[in-house]
Amino acid sequence: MSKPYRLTCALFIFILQLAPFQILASEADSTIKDDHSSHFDYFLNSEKRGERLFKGLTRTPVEWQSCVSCHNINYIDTLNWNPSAKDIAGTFANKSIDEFRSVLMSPLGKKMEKSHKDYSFSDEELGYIKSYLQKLNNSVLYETKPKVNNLILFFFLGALITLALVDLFFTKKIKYKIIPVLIFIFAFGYQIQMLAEGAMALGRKQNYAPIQPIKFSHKIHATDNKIDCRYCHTTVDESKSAGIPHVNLCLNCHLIVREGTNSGKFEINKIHAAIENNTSVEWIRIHQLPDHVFFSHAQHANVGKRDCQECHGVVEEMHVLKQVEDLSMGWCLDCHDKTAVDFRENGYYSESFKELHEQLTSGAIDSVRVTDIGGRECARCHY
Amino acid sequence: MYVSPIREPLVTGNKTYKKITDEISAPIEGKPGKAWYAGITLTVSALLFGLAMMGYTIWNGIGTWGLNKTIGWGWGITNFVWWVGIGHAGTFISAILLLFRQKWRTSINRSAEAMTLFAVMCAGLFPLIHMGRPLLGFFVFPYPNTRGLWVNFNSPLLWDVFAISTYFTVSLLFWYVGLIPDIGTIRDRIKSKFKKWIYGLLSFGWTGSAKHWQRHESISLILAGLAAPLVLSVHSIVSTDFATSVIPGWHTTIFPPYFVAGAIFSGFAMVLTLLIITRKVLNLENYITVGHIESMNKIIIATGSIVGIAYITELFIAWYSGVEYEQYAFLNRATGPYWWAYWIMMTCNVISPQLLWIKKLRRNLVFTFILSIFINIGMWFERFVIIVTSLHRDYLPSSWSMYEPTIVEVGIFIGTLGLFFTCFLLFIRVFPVIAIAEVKSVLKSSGDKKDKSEKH
Amino acid sequence: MKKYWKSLTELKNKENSISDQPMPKGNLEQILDIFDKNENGSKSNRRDFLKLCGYSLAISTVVASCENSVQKAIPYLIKPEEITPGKANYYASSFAKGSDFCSILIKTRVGRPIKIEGNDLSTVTNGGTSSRVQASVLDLYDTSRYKNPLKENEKLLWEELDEFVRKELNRLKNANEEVVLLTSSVYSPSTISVIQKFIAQYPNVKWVQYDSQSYSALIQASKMCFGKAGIADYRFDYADIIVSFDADFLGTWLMPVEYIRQYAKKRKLSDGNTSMSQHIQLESRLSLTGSNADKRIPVKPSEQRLLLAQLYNEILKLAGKDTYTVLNTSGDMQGIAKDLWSHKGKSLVVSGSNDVNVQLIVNAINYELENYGSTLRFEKQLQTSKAIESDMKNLLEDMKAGKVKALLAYGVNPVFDYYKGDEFALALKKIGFTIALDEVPNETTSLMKFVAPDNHYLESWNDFEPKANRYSLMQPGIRPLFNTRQFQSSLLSWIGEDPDYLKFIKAYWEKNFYPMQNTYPNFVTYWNNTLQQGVFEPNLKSVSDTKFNYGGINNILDELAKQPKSKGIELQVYESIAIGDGKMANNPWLQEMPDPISKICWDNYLCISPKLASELMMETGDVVEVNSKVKLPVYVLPGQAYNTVAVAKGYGRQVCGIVGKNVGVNVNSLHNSSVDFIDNVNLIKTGEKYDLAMTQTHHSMEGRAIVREADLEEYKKNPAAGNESHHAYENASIYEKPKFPNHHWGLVVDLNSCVGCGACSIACQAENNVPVVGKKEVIRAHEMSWIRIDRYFSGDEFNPDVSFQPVMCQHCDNAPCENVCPVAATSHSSEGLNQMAYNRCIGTRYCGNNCPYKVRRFNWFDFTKADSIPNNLHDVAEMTIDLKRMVLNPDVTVRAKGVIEKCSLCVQRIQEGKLNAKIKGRKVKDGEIKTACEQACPSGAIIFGDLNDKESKLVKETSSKRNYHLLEEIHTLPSVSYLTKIRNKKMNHS
Amino acid sequence: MRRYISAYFENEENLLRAAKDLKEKQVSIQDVLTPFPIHGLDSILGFKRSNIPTVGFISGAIGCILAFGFQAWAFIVDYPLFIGGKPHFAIPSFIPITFELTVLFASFGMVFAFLIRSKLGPGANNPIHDERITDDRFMIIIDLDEGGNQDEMVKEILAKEEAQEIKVKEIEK
Repeated sequence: MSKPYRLTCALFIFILQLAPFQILASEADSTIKDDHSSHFDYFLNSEKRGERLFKGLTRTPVEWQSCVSCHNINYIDTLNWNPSAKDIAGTFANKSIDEFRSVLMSPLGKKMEKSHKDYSFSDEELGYIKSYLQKLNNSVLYETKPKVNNLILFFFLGALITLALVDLFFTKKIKYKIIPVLIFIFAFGYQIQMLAEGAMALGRKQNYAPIQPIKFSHKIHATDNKIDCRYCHTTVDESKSAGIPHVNLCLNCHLIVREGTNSGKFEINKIHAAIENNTSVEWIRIHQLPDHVFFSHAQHANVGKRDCQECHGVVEEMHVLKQVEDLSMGWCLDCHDKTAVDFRENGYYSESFKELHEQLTSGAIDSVRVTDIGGRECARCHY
Repeated sequence: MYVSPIREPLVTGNKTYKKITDEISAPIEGKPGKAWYAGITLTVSALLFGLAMMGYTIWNGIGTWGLNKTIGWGWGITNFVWWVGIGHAGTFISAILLLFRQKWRTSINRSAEAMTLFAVMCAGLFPLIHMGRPLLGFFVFPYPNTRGLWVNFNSPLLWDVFAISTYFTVSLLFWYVGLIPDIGTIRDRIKSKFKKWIYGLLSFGWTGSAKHWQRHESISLILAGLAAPLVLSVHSIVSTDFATSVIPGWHTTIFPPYFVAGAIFSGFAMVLTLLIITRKVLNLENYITVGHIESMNKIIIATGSIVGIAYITELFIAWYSGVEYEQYAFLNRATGPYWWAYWIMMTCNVISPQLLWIKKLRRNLVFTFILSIFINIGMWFERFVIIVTSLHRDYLPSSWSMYEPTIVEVGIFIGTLGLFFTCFLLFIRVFPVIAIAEVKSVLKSSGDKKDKSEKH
Repeated sequence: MKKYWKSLTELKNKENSISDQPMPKGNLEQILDIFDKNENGSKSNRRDFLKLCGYSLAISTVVASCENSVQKAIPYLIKPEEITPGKANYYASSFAKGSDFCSILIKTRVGRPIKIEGNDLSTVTNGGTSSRVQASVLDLYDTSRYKNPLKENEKLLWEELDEFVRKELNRLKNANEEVVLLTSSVYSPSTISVIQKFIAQYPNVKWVQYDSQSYSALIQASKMCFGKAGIADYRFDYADIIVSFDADFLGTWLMPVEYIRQYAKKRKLSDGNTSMSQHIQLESRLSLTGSNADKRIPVKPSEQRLLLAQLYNEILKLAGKDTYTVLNTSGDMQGIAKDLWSHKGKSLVVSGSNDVNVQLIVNAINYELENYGSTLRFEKQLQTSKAIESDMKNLLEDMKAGKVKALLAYGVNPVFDYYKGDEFALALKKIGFTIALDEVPNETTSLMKFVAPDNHYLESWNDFEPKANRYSLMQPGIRPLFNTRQFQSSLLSWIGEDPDYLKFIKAYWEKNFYPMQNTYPNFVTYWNNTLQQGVFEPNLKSVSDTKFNYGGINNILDELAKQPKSKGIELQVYESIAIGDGKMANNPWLQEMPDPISKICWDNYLCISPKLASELMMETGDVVEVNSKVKLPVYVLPGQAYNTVAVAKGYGRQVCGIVGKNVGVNVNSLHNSSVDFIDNVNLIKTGEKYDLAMTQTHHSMEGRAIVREADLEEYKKNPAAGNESHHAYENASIYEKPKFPNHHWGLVVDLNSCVGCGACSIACQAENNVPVVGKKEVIRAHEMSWIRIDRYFSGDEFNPDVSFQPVMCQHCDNAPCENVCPVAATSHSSEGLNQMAYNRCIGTRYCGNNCPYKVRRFNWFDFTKADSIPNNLHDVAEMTIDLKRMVLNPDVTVRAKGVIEKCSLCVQRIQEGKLNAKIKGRKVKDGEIKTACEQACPSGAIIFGDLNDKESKLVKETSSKRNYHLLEEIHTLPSVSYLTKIRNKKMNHS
Repeated sequence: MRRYISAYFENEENLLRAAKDLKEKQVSIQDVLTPFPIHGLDSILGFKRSNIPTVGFISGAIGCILAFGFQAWAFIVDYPLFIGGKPHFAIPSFIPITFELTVLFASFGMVFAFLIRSKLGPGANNPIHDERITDDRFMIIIDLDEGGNQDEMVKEILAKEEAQEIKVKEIEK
């Protein structure tokens, strides 16, 4: 696709997405204007009013951006550095209106300062917003809709198969038999493929990139600030788990670095809050092997000298961490088949595997792969 | 056409082609009697009970069976081997007797083959439900998967999977190919439009064209040629479940022939059990004559004697081998806690068939029926003796143990009996129990009308 | 299962969270839970979700591409320095429960203790453990533990309780009323100091020590003979000949862990060494010790005194001293006397009797044999039993008389285990102020008004002096799970001192023990090093004065001679190996551990001799009424002396958690005095039948060469004696022998060292997450143990030879099980291991059938809650609730219903050992990797190693002529081998 | 325009004789429909031997090679496992499955070949000339030449052999 063409497309989609908002907004405006008396508001409870305020559906000066334009309510795929509505709701759940106001009106970070400029809300309005946020806090946000598309497709293919078969044997409307046969073969084959893919994906989380409680970006830490992986994942060389850094470790830097370039103070404050309130940070686990698989980081990162990226992808390029590989057994074995064992450096191998070592030194073989020393055997990982 | 002057007629009662068609199709066209309804009620309730017990097993675990750390297989595998054995008669009759040009097979091969299929269905259930994780039973198929794993081609149990499924498929093909002309017959006779449509569909558009018949004959013969070694292979492979192991009493090279003979033995017994009733109830005495029964009885003596010799050979070899474990295993069979099972087996399988040397008994329907039941029981106990009494006292006396079935295991067995008879009862209502076309083709040569036609 | 990120905060919060721990939920709830937002993955996990998916695999895969439930990963807020998630930490500590003592290491993973290992540095227990020690870690997670201080079963705060107790104690002090502190034997120096302080504060307190198994005769006899109260230090490793009169020193008598080590050491036959001790046992019941004896003479309990007197007489005769002609000596005793005399100074006579007169004779015999100073020593007197029986008798009298106004009880359960328990219970009710300081409810504490719950020992600080000058520290492996406080802290706070017991111990050690050494320059380094090592063993003070000065032997012998021979049936009440006095009855591992001799678990039973059984027309499983008091099932025990019966105590607990409650029958009421046996017992057959849970029902080897044995004389002539058939089957296969060029892991079991105690089986259960199945399933032969100890009787039914053989997966190189698995779930590794992939197993049990050793175990039911189907849990011992799941080893998969499992040769330890070697870039050192069974074994009978490492201890053992493989004639080529058992049967005098 | 003559016999002997006579007279027999296979008919009609055995052999051979090759590949190349001390290339172990799959493939090959060549199958819609063909009638259908020269001769032969319902049908091409 050519670049201009893509741009046009993006613009078109953007407008399409904005459209419902604009329609809604204009409607809302007109309602307010037509019905100036407060009896309409009377029917709205405070949560509803808060919602309208938050979404900018009520009279707000045009120059103000509505809250929702930065603090998203719905799940979005891209990274939004600003705290989401739910985040804010959680933070201010037990705070008073005054505190809420002070934060809202007297911005802390640079970015916030820019956008919150000239905001003025009455206490009443702030109360509404707060009660709306309260509601958000209590409700489960980001409801993931079941992916019905697959199911519809599956049933559609089923219907096609039925029709093809019925015609093939009974109705015989189609003159060329090859057509229903082809339809059958294609549809049935596709169904099988869907099932197979679905079955293989069971328990796998390839491309899983959940929203984390703190908007932690590996890109900023590892690439921009050039922090080594092992600075935080301290136990990778000695233990089976690489270790998710304990919260206190974050403070090594964030005692000083109080404000981020992208997210301002909000995200970093969560670390301080966790330490102060003695609450844990509940990260969402991404890379996870089933219980019957034993995987040791020490074996792979320390002994095997594998780079983190070989399994985890280019983490240092990720704002939102994502599982890159499917972590299936076949994937493990592929690597075991290819990877050479470090016979020259590590005394364990050269002393324990004498025969192979001799062959290697005599040049009979050029490398010993993991498979050659039992890397495909069950009890290496399953016990 | 050469007609043996001393052979008795295979079809009696001066039949014409028309009469044959009418009489054999009668059960399909008429309304079932009360006996049939009573029968199917009984068998379906047995089946439902069995299904409930299977569900209970899968839900709660194999612990609901009477097995234990020492005895990993009990009734389940006993029933499996028993049913597979029974499933041997049908294809044996159709295939091997076809190859040997035994014309008397024509009256009994259809129902025997049907019985084979039902028995193999019953048998196939057991390996599945005896698994600890039947939901993962598909692991036994070598399908490509993301784990990169295949199955273990060294395992007799895997050979079983292939053998039983191949056997079932080939038997089904063989049976159905034979059925096509007869379904054509039914299609052309049936009045109800809907049924006509169904039978039309099932008859695959059979017309009776000479070219079709030629191909049909050819394929029947070659399928028979393939099925004959298949029949022998299936029970041989089942026997390797035991023969390739190290357990005394299992670890025996005699097993393959011994199992095959036993299988045909028990299969014929089951055919007799079914047909003696069927011929009576469906008025088919002229097609399944006493002569047929006698012929089958002769096979029973032959195979029964082979089985008997195998039993005695086993004992001899156990003694002659000088292996103390082997010697003990056989001593334990005959005199240990399960002595009664051994002696039931001996009585039913070795002693009772020898009575068939007497012609009068061989031709006596009541005796044959009772004997066939005896043999069925005896053959069940043969497998029980092999499996349970070998396992319960093997190498280390510290692990010796006893086995008692629970109601769950018994219920599953009853369930498979229910399945088997339900299928058979449905079969006799739906398809001709005797191969119409084949009987017609032997009518001239082996019917008792032969003198007349020769004069003609 | 694997919960890596259990945060410390969570552990801190355990007090609250565990107390309102939900009970196992119903099934509907379980299903619903799966769809809940998953917190900490505790109730259900992603796997559960997948299980549900399995049902409608086709549809669900398509519908949602199976949305995985969210798993949290919660890091520490502030990570403790020493904890590395995913790696185990070991803390040196001590196990002490009543008189049971062991120096141990606590293995913890992310702060939770999961396993106990022996402490090699202790010269007392030498790294050995017992089954009870191994199982004790499970008691930490016992649901029945006290979770709060209680006042008449109402929860109250510690401050309130302390306030109340102080007030009450002061009131009684002012009124000068008697207050009794009743404890089990206390051999902790700091605790003694605390108690002394407590008594100093409240002088009206009287301290009484009470042990359920009393050794007061030993203590008193020692005092009477040598003026030294206490129990001598027995040295079985110095004795060439051991004569034991009913002392089950390998099973339950005093310090079995220590004695097994000594005993096995003396009997170890390495190729160079051809001498071993001879052990003669005279007893009525076939005990574990008796079953290991070279010669065993079944005698009635009542006859033992007389026999001892005869022996004494004979020895005096040999010593050329005055003899007592009144005694007609049997031939046996004459022979034994000669043997003893010929090994003067290197012999040992012990008696298990609690009769002072008997122990006096024993002391006299040993003195005549000049054993004091060699096999019997006073430098390191055993201190684990201190209670004097009469103290308890007096206390009961005082209580009945109403003299005692308050009772503080710690670590004792007299209502259950005292023979006058009923009277004690009645008297207890009279006392106005009673306070229990135990960790779990029992029959006694349930009658007490207050409960000040003690910590579990894995949560406590303490120190011990099990033997004089041999100190061992106890340190916690976890913070208290519940709102409990150590006994010592309670006492300290009641005298108004700082309740920090650790501080107290440190101060005590600084004052008393620190000066005893000069290795460490200051107390801090001394303390830290000692704490790390767990033990402190300063130089001994020699005790030279061992003069025998008791003159009353004459009178005793006269008295004995006068006693008429008893005619009736005699009953002996003994402690069982697993359950002991019943304090650990709520431990399902111990309940399911089969008795080494009878192979019965989950019950006590009446052992009866075969001859008596046939006379009374009884067989195993018949229920009899004993003295019209209790009904017991009968077990016909070969080797039980004629006209005697025996029954284990410790069973029939009434106030106990759900595991131990009503298991077996309490037989303490059969006693009418505290003597060793009960005479003229009346047995009435009731006609009822009872199913005993036996793990082995056939007792003969049927003449097969399973346990190969030889006599020492034969062995001396031919080291391969009894093992002649070995190597006859070298090249029996059509295939080449498999080669293992790298590692070839193997195990050897020295049948001559193994005493059959069963510690290995519990260690295995703890290490490998082996499920508990319950009594009903054991009866159905569904037990899951990966290592079992086969016990065979041979020879005479009335006095059989006993052989023990631990059998685990033999890791055959030609494994029959591997061939038959249709899905290749079990295959061989290039390191010689027989691998079992649980997640591939479909459960055909074919491998189990085809295993000639029958070591494969099938998960008959959903024992572990790892199954895919809801509502079918089969958990009799609450082993699947979250609290008890904390004991699971995260390195070992919890197996689901319907899969086969078996010994993996602790492959998780092998892998860990290899990884450590790889990280360090060197070979795996011999002895670096130890299997759980090897590590637990007090006798060192099991040795693991690399068969390719020619220098290893394993290869040295297996190259012995005694080495053989089990069932080697079927050419399975096991990696596990056995060394023949050698018996030292030949009596020197004959 | 094609012309047929159809008739049926009640006896296979008559049919055989009639067919033989007709063939000798160079009359083209379109088809013979019988209730059961009649021996000797195919040689009279001049049918070649069926190719079904060849199909069976080929498909069986494919099954055999596939099965053996797959087992050997899986055990030697793709995922070699040490099982029971046996070599990876354990020929005896591969025989049962190889045999079973040979039979399975051969059977399927033949049955499919039979159905396809004979145009039989579920829903196949072949004309049924007489409902009693599958009962007791032996029908013969004879191609007549366009000129009608053979009509009489054919009818005569048929009549001689007691044929019944001799009908002439004309079908547009």
